[in-house]
Amino acid sequence: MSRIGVFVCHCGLNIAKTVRVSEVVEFAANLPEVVIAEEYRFVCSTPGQELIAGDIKKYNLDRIIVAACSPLMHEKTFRKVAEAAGLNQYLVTIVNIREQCSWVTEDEDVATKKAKALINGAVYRARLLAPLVSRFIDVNPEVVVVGGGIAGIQTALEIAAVGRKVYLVERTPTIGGHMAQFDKTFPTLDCSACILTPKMDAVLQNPNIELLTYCEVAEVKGFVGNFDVKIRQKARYVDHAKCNACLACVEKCPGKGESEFDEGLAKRKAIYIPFPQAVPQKPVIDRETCTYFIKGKCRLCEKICEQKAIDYEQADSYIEIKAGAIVAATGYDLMDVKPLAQYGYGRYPAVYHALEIERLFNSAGPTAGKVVMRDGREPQSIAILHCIGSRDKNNYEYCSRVCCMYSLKFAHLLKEKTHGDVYQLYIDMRAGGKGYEEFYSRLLEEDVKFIRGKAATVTHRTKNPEEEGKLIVEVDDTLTGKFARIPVDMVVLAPAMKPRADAKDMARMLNLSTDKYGFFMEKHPKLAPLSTMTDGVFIAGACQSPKDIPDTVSQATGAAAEALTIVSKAKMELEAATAMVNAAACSGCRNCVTVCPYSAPSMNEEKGVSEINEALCKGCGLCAAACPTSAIITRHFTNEQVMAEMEGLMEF
Amino acid sequence: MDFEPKILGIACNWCTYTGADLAGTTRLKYPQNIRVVRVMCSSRINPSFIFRAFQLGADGVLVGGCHPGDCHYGTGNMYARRRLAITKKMLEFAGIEPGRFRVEWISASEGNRFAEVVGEFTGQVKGLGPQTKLKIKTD
Amino acid sequence: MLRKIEQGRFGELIEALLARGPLYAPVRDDRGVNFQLIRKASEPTLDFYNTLQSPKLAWFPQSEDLIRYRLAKGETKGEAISGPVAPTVVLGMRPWDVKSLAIMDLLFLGGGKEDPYWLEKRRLTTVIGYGLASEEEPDGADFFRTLNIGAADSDGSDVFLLKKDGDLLLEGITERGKGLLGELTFLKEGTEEDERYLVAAKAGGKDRKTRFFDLDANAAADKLKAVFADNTFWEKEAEGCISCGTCTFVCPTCHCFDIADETLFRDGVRRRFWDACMFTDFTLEASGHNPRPRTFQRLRQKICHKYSFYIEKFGVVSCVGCGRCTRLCPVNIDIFSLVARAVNL
Amino acid sequence: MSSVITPYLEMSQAIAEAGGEAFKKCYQCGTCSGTCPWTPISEFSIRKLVRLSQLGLEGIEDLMWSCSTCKFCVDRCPRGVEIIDLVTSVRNVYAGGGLLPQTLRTLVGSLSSRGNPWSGDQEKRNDWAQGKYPLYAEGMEYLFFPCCTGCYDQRNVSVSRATAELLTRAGLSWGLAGAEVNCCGESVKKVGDYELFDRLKGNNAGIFSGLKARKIITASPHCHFTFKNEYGGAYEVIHITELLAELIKEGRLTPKKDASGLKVTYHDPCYLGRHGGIYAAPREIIAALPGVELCEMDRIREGSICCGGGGGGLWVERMKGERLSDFRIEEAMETGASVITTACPYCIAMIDDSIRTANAEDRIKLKDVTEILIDYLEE
Amino acid sequence: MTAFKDIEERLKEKAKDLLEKGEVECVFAYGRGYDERHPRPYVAKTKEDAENLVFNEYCTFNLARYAVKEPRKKIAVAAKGADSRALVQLIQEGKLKRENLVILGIPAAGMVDAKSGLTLDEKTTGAFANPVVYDVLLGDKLPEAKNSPYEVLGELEGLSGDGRWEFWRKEFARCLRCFACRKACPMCYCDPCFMDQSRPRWADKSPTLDGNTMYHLTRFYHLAGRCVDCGECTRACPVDIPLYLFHKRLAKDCEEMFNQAAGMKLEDKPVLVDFRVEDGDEILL
Repeated sequence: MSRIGVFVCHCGLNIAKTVRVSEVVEFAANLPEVVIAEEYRFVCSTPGQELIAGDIKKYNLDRIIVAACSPLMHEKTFRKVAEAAGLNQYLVTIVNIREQCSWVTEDEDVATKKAKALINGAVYRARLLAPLVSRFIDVNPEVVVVGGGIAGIQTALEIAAVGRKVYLVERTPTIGGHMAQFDKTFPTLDCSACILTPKMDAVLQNPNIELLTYCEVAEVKGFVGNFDVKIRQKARYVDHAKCNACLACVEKCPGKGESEFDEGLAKRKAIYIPFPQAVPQKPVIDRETCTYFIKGKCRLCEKICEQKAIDYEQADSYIEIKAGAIVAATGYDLMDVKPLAQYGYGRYPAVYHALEIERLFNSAGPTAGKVVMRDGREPQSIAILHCIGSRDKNNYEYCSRVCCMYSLKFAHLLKEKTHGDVYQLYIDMRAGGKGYEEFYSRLLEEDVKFIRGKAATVTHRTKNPEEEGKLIVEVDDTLTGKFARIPVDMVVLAPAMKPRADAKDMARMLNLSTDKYGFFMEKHPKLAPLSTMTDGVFIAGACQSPKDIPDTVSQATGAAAEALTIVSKAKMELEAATAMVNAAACSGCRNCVTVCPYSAPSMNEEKGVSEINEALCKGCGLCAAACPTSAIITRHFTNEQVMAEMEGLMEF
Repeated sequence: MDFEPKILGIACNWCTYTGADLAGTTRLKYPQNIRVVRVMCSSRINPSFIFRAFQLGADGVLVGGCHPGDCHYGTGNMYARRRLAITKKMLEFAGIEPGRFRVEWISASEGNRFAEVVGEFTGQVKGLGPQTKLKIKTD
Repeated sequence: MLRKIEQGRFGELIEALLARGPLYAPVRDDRGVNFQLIRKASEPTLDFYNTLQSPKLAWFPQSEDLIRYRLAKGETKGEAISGPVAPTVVLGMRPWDVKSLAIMDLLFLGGGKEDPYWLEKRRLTTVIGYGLASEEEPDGADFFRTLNIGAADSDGSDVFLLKKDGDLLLEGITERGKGLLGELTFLKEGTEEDERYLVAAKAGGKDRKTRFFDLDANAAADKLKAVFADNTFWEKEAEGCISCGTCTFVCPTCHCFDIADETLFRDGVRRRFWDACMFTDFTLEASGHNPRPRTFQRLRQKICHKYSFYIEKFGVVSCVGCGRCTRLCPVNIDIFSLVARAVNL
Repeated sequence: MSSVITPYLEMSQAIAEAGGEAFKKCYQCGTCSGTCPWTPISEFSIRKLVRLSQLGLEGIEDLMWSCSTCKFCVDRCPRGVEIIDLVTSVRNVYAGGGLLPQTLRTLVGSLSSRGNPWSGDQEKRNDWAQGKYPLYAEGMEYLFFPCCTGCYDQRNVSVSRATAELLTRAGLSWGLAGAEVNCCGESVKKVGDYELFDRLKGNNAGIFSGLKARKIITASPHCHFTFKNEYGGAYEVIHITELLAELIKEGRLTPKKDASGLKVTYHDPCYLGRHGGIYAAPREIIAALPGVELCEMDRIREGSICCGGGGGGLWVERMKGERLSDFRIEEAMETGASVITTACPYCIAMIDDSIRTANAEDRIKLKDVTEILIDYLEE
Repeated sequence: MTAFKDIEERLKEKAKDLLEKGEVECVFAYGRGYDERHPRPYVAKTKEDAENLVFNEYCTFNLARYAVKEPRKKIAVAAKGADSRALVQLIQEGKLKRENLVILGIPAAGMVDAKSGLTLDEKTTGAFANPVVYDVLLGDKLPEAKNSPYEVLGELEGLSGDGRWEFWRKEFARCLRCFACRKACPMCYCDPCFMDQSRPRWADKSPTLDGNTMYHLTRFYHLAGRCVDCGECTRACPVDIPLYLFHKRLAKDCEEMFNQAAGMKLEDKPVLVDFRVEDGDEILL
């Protein structure tokens, strides 16, 4: 037999106007196990709270029921009152007789009847409530940032700035990401390298940042505050501890490979750093193109290296890191445009994609900044084709957001470097962003030809002498409604930005959900754009959706703040109303393990029963309803509690 | 006097229960036959709760959750949707008027929708008369 | 005292019995024949071999209310339910089923404690036994002869019923039975010839063929005790047993029950209802410990209870060879051959 | 069209209801018109048609009959607009309004009165067979359905004969559809006369189920498309090229005669390729011909250019230089091939016409795949 | 169709072989009962035991029900069509490991329920002729039943709601609570079953009609998307409640709503612990 106290609030007239409070109190007083029922004008007021606290002691109550406003308003208030009076806060039940009773009807009888029923339900349920204590866990103060592009760099620097340790994990030999490949950045046209490389160095110099290049996340275990991240350090065959970055090896190396950084437009050595300003400045050996690894002899680099840093025997190794939070900034891939035969990429050498052209512009690029084509000619006419694969049901339905602007940038640079004619073939010009529209009008004045229509075909089939030796872009100029054939020397495609090819694997490791394309899902599109369904894991940059540098950087900064809100606390409180398994009743059907979005339940194979990691549990109850034997007990919402409340609600 | 049905509501904490509160704060009026049980997520609802509610004499049961995709727990309501769909089919095949059971996705901002649905559903259940089939016979 | 009536006028007999009070008799529905409380004279039938379920439900219903209570403020008030039992007639019980009543009496009345619910019904109920006519063949699953029960034994009945050509013979066995027949004035006197026929039929009943082995109760009791610990034997025998309650629920001599309170809102009843030693939770203790966790242990318990422990306690086998458990076992476990194997091990 | 426009939404509603509602998705990027083979050579703009339908405006009714429903634009459309549905529904609306062009009236007239588009007598339908081949009877494996064009159009009759011959030589159990069948109705549906289509379909479908047909061989990709996608009967629909390729694989037909380096090109019929997804089978057949070299044109397979015969185009009179087939034979001759093959009666009719009007008979020959196969079947 | 006698021979052979080679600890199959018409589930542990195996049209038992009790042992199981689906479903649910199972597939048609004399087919249950997964096939594959197993529902579905309620109320009223249905069911492996629990008490402990109704409805739900239509529950029922009708209906609903049938593919997930965003809200109407 429990000892229940019921407190009914008038809330001034908000409740009392339609609910006959005294009648309700009398009703409550006559219910079994109710020791005392009281009413008060404002139970949430200080005297109201004192009334409750007093009664708890006076009548030595072990349950209290407050019939007032919605629990979403004052549940916390009354829980504090109970705790203060020595009663566990989970033994408080709030009955919502305002929002869902007195405010939604004018009929006194109806309101009073409903108030009684609701209180009766609460009494049924209160009997079965159990005290709960919330537990605290230690939080690991360090953060792992995955991806060394501008997003990852920014996040790492921000976190390091407040003195927290950051691990920056990058899978290529250098940080910098796509931004390092760009020549200029729109709309300001300042040099990408000039603004990026200082940040890259800052990363290198910062004692709080441990830079892990040529590394991949291999496994993530644990939960918010306590992640165990396993990192695979790919074999570099160069001992970076010894290497002094003289790069003599690179000079001597006979091996030749295609430069990933230059999008295959230039060669690189087998032992290489991706580009001059790479961070770190220390080289790696690419097995595929290394003469020694292919033929079994050479070892020139080894001979040349005074530091004896070359180590052909090196193998992949693993690093175990503990962290309180993780930020995923894994970026994007450019869509492969070969399959879109109508644009002739791969078939016609004069067709380029966006990243290739970026490299052509770059003074450190394969052509030392001159815009010359694969055949060595300088193009006198160039067509830039928008929306290649973007806004396209057959490929990617979304708009890649940056293409319009970088196409304008290309147009400007091409004008500057070639004085040729430049055509923009677009569907809609999207220039939303600070200074973007201005940039657009500037380009209009630069005499770029804008053709509103999506290029249909790029062909070599000429119709007349003028077209000889050119590529013909066929398009419906939708503004004149005329079919246009545009003879050009060079075609530049603006392909869709798509999720990383292995985004799904990363998502699986971090227990993130992805949208239908493979971009990481944010917890809420508006109110929690950087958080994810997994507490302690945040996302920034193009891994969430296509975005430009300004948006990426601001997201990165935000993600840093999000991560800090977690690791800046020494301990964190865990949800108390979590689920637990009554092993005696578990039949080992695995339903809970299968359905839980937080992987809180797991199977204890040798006992044949499931177990719940309460640190991961959010208390939603999904598993409890999936459990055929009610072995799972969702604290504070147990089957008995819910059904008892139902019984009380249905009695009168 | 004419028949006043007992309706049990089961609402998820994050969307529908909050939506119901909003209906109150905006002082919308709707029939008071409904009595709402608050659970954290529509996925907490075990179909046996629904059967039980009818055994306890509910004339109608209304379940409310977040719109698919907006679940506070990500995918809870996706599972709930399947479970409750089956529940509906079961009631229908057992011969209990399917009109007595309804699932609605009502967000925290849809106070008016809540009032609307409850009004509509209450009317519908009234039309069906007292639920005697599953109700436990006491005597 | 012997009376008779044309089979064609069976309805009149039922009318008359109905007029005197509650009547249980075999009724055929789409799934077979079972004892039911009769509402219309047209319902009962005598054209059946045996009922699917045993008639024990007339004395020991599957569910019986004991106490009604209300959880009120303060203490809980309850009142015992002892509904008055009207004088009742059960018509059409086969001899082996009639025998089961005596076996059950030993437990409910003879165990030193009397069960008021059983006692009351036994006191007020008239049993009309129904012999197996010579032209009717026993079912292949039956083995009542092994338990030395005749197909036309009348002992245990108050009135004994037997088909003869177009007639039904009714013999008054007990005083109560004779009294009843006396009041049924529309019955005709039985003739000498009927008399002789009846005697012959009873004697013939002893020679009817069912599955048989020579069963010495006490020897069997000891033998089973000896075999008790032979797990391999019992495991093999229990192979396929799904430990459902079918065999016990259809058995005329199984008598285990459970008691539970059923509360709705704040009103409740305390009931007793059939339980089965084959259920996994039959011996489950509050601590969570279960002394009979394995299927074979439960099957062993059932067999030994009937063919060993009961004999020890009351001197008789707690089985009448009606074959119901064998006929209805979902996995065709057969108590007869099981016991035979055990005894001849 | 006056220079001031007011959207006429009832009209766009009507088009939507006729099945063209897909136009709502269009964002006017011009991919369709940029892809459409008609755009470079005529005033017709499929994009404009979509635009006008969106606003329910007139101004293109005379041009829209150009569309030969070749599906090129549909495959490329980034919005997944079912442009062909739109075209047919617009036509349906206009045809309903009695705006059917004269040439197409004869087509529709002949179809409704004689059940075929060539004004041929119903009972003469199977005359081409000269009584050599059995009629289909229950129990036979294949029912052969030669397109009306294959029955009445002189050039195509020889194709039908070649086909029938091949089926016989392969020793298949097959029979002809009786003379009571009629046109599959594909063209008339695309012309917008749904009612007449349903009539034709009803008659054929009735006959097929009456015959308990299990496998239907079609000579025309248009019949193939229609039986497969519009009839939905309980029978398998096979295009002749699929069957022949299979027979060659199984060795039931083996081309032996050496073509000694004959250069052949192949034109993908839109309804066999883009509509039917069949690109490999005809090429496999050609590849099986000893000494034949397949010289592909520039625009093939998914990117093939239409002959102009689809969507009623076969019955529309066009000036020289406005016939797609004219361009197609030029492209064919550029490959250096001396024979252009294809596998569709409409393409045959169109290309044959172009070759003759261009007096190119001596430079390039036209053969149906069945014809060339039979040519080199035996020594 | 391979004669039952031949299947019996091959069954013995294979069982002997497996036990001899020690590839399995035991073989779950059928043995002789108290007469021809009443075979029994039988576990052969030695090659001598294998001699006692039988197979005839009365061997209806779904042995998956026993296999699931031996999750760790390496065992062989004789499985007809529906039985194999049960095994697949149990593997999906992680109760059995494929690698621990040697499935002796038995294509069988014309099996007979000795009690009712009814043949197992589309009109009753276990119409599924061929095992979906097996290691050896003990007979030639058979043509699958051509009629939908759901046609039998027509009559009941034709009734009004009240009619159906009357029907089920009558049936549930017969229920003895012997629990043979759940005990015979290969999918009812829960121990304890929700019915054996007192906290919460999902249904009256005593055999009331309301309690029976709650028991059966809840059990039907627990089997939704999992029932393989083997019919054991219905055959086991001593009072012949046609439980299979409700199970079939839910199977049909699952196929229509989630287009997945129970126990057909090893890689499937049980439909009620799975979802698709595209499920759509129509299914709730």
